[in-house]
Amino acid sequence: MSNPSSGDADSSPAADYTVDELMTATLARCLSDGDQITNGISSFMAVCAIELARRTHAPDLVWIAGGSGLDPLDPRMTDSTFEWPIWQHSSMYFELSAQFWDYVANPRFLSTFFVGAAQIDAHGNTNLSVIGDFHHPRARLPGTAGLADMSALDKRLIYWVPDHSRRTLVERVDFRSGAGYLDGDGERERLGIGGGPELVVTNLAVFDFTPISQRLRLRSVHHGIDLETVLAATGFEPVVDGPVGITPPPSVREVTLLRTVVDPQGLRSRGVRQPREKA
Amino acid sequence: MSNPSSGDADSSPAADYTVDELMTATLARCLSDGDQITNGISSFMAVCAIELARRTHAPDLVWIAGGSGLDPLDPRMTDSTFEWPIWQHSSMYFELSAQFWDYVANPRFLSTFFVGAAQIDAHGNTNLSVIGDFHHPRARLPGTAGLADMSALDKRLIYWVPDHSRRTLVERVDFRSGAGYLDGDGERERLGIGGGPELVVTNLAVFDFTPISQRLRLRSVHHGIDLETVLAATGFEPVVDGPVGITPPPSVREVTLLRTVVDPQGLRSRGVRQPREKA
Amino acid sequence: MKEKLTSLEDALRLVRDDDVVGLQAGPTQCAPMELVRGLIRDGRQNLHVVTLSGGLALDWLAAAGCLSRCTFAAVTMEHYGLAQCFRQGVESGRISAEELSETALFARLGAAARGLPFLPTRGMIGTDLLQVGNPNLAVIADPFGGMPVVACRALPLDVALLHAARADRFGNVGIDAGPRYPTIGVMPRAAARVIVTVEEIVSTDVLRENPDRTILPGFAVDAVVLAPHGAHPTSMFPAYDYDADLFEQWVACSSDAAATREFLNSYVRVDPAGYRAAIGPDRLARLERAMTR
Amino acid sequence: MKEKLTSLEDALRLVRDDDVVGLQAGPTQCAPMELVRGLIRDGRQNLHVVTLSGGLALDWLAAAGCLSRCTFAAVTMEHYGLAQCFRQGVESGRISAEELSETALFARLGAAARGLPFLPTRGMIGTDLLQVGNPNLAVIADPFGGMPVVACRALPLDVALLHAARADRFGNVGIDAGPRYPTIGVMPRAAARVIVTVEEIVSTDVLRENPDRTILPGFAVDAVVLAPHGAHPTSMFPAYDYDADLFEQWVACSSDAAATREFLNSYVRVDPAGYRAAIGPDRLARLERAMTR
Repeated sequence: MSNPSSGDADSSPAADYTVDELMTATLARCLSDGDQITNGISSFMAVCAIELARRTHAPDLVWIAGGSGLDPLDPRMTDSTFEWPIWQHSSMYFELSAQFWDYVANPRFLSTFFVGAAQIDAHGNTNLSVIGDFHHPRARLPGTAGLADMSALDKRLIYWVPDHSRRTLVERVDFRSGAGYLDGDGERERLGIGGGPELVVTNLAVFDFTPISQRLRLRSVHHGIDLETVLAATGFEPVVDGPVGITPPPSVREVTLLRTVVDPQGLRSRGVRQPREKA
Repeated sequence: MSNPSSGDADSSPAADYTVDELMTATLARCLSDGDQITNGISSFMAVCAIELARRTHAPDLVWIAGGSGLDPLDPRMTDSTFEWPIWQHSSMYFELSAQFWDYVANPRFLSTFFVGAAQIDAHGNTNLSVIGDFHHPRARLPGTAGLADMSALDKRLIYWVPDHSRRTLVERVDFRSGAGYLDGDGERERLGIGGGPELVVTNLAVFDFTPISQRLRLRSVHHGIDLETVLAATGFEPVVDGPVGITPPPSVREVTLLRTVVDPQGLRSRGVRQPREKA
Repeated sequence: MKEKLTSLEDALRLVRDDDVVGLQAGPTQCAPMELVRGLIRDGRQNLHVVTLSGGLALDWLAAAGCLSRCTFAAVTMEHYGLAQCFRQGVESGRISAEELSETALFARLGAAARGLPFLPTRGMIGTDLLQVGNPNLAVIADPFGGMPVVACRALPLDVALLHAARADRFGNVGIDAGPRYPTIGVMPRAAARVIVTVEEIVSTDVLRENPDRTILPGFAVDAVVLAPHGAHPTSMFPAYDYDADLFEQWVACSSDAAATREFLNSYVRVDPAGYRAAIGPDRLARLERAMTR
Repeated sequence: MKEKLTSLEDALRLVRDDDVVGLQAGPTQCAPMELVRGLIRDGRQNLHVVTLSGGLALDWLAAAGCLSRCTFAAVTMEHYGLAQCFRQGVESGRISAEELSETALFARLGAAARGLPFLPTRGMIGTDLLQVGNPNLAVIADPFGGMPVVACRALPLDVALLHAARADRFGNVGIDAGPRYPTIGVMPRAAARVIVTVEEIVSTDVLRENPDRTILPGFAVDAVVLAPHGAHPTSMFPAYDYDADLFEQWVACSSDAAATREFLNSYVRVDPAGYRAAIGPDRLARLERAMTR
């Protein structure tokens, strides 16, 4: 399992790839051999990125599939990312959630999380709880699940946004289900929380965070997307403090692995809005 | 296992019995069908009492043998009361100590404990820690183990004392490893601790506790022991507030079960000082 | 050991109106659905349900009007989207919502289980979950001079509802090699009464073959009910998969009041025999076959 | 997955002078004795050992002068009486003793494991363990108005030493059906470094057959050492019994300085091959046979 599996070993950039493949490869590259990672519900892209990293540059990556199955053999993608097909051939079972948190809460383990959320704001705070007032919500969302914990526990957070829009990327979230950099300028650190959001990978662009103000900073736009499209689709003004590059494309090998081995059904593209090419 | 096993069903008082058999039967009678109980290390008499109760009046008694094996089949007495022969055929294994305490700390479960200690005092406090000063002890004893917990957790405590003497029954313990009634007069209740010591079964006599002052009160002396012997062997003045009876003897059936089924090796008598008969 | 095996009817009597009910459940995983249907059939009112991440069970209870309050880390149907009836209940104010992080929920249950007034977590710090006036959370100082923690007040349950693989008549509950389902460890210990439905009743000797797979001792269980496919339509690893068809059928109708009523009458307000007939043996067999090891 | 299998020598280098060392041990049960002998052979100094209820291992470490401090709920040889060398070390002031209740010890380790500054217990209230100036215990109020609790300060370990049935080369550690030994759950998570000796090295596929019996994930383990009979003379259920003869031999000499030195030289300050030769294969085989299932 820990050996890179078969597939085209061509590391040259792919000419033909979809935005979900680009996003997945970008996420995969955030993981290294020494990481331990897990995945929550509704996390196809994260699971594909983990499996892609295991099969390419990070064969020693540790994965607790669905919060319960350690290092599963040949996980099968199905409609759920929290069901038995992904963890049926594991080397250890954790008590779902309970024992799992015993490891997550430990600063030595599971330092990286992939996070999806209904809203992300300019300081990387996230909302999975409510739109409107908490006690009288216009929309009751699923709830924070593990996000309120992992975002407060010194972890490195990598966000994926399948639908980059003024609705999902907002100046301030309606409710902070997950702590990003709060109001920035070191507020997170002053509360004694280490780690924090590191990268935001959307279907249009990639952001990181400025060091002092701790706001989203545009790092690259995807091939075929122009800067104006990104800015128009963002509900706040992201920092643009230098030349904005093009997001490095996935390699031929990464695309081939995704299409033929990791996720032949294409579940990773669920919910991903395909951006229109510019004219 | 839950059926009373074979053995002489004669419930008439035994004419021929040893003091360890008397003590064991007295302890066994403290247990009822609804109890859940466990045993610690060096607890032959407690284990024999539990097994005797299971085989006589309390077939539904729950026993976590050695803090780890639930309801073992035909436990085998060996030199240790915390090793595999007593828990090898169990219906559930607890994580030794850790998970076990999850149940003990719950007020619904395991309400009764048998306790042995190096010293017991006039208010039922117990010492397993040091003789002399804690930081510069004359004698370093094994340590409190589970006693500091179970004595503070609303449990009913039943003490057994195999060697009733002015050394083991003292006015005030050198160190309170276990909470009895502290200084009495409701101090235990004021600290919010329920339960408490209920009975002290020694090789000479049986004590309970007075309701207000919460001091040891002589309830009965064993057959052949006179009151003066008990008082002379006790390092404080126990309350004697009425006629002192003779400890009810074990039944023929109890003695037979102990000798032939529960503990044919006689491990229950370890450390029990046989009292001298009076002339 | 005391007999704990009983009928579904008698077991359901252990759940009363206004109870705080712990419900083992994941979005699609192993909820005690036969008990949930029973509560709805019996018209239980005003329940406060505590769940880590329940989905369908919460939506059914909300749809049937049994639910007045919910303490949860998530209520979700995962890939089937929001639990619409639950969501509408909260948005309309009929259901009050106490949202907690997962460590906070475990801390509240763990404190109740261990007779402690609270347990601390470092989760939730920086989030708005600490800003909504939840009286069960309090940020307190570390007496040793370290960082403050969030004290999470003990949440005692009146009753816990679970589903598992097997039990003996005395309430000892066994599982197969697999993950232990969320909250199965702590919920029963936090509860005054515990009801477990199981796929099969076995002799204690069967449990003695793998005593480390006994996850609940009989003394902590009040009622055991035989309920084959008792988790359906949620999944029960490694016995059967969740029933995607029934999930889809529910999701398709759960935003419409009339369709919801009809679904509840056809699939929920029916007794176990009626339910199994409505689902059909072929479908149950297919869900068992789906889980090839 | 990363290779964790290493030699005893390399593993022992992960333990340094002055370390806080977590030691899995019961009075006669399953201590990592091959590691303990290695520490003594290597002359490790000034160790602060944390144990729930260790016996022989503590006595050997005390006898060899490796021990300067011990945090424990009990140090006992059960039916073999007191651990005489440990006891003398404490009475003479050479070893400082931090005595805790079992829930307090688990709370201190649990807090360290979960990155919390403390965990509370209701144990010890009313006892003198709260009256000896232990700076790691503090009675604090319940912010919700209930009874006060004893906050137990996190006790991070530099290194944890464990023995178990089997592991793969990647540090995934498996056990047999049986009780999990004291502190095997929490100690490794409370430690910065983890060393596990095992009876056998197996392929990961063997662990995959019973993944619920994997009790430690490889990512939490730093070194795995093959050490057949590595718990001897303590017991290893269901593989072998404790060695009553060696316990008795130690107890008979441990109150006499010269006899103690001689014992240490014969049985402790020897390498694994020398140790097995000193014990003899017949005796090891007899201890295996003793444990009939």
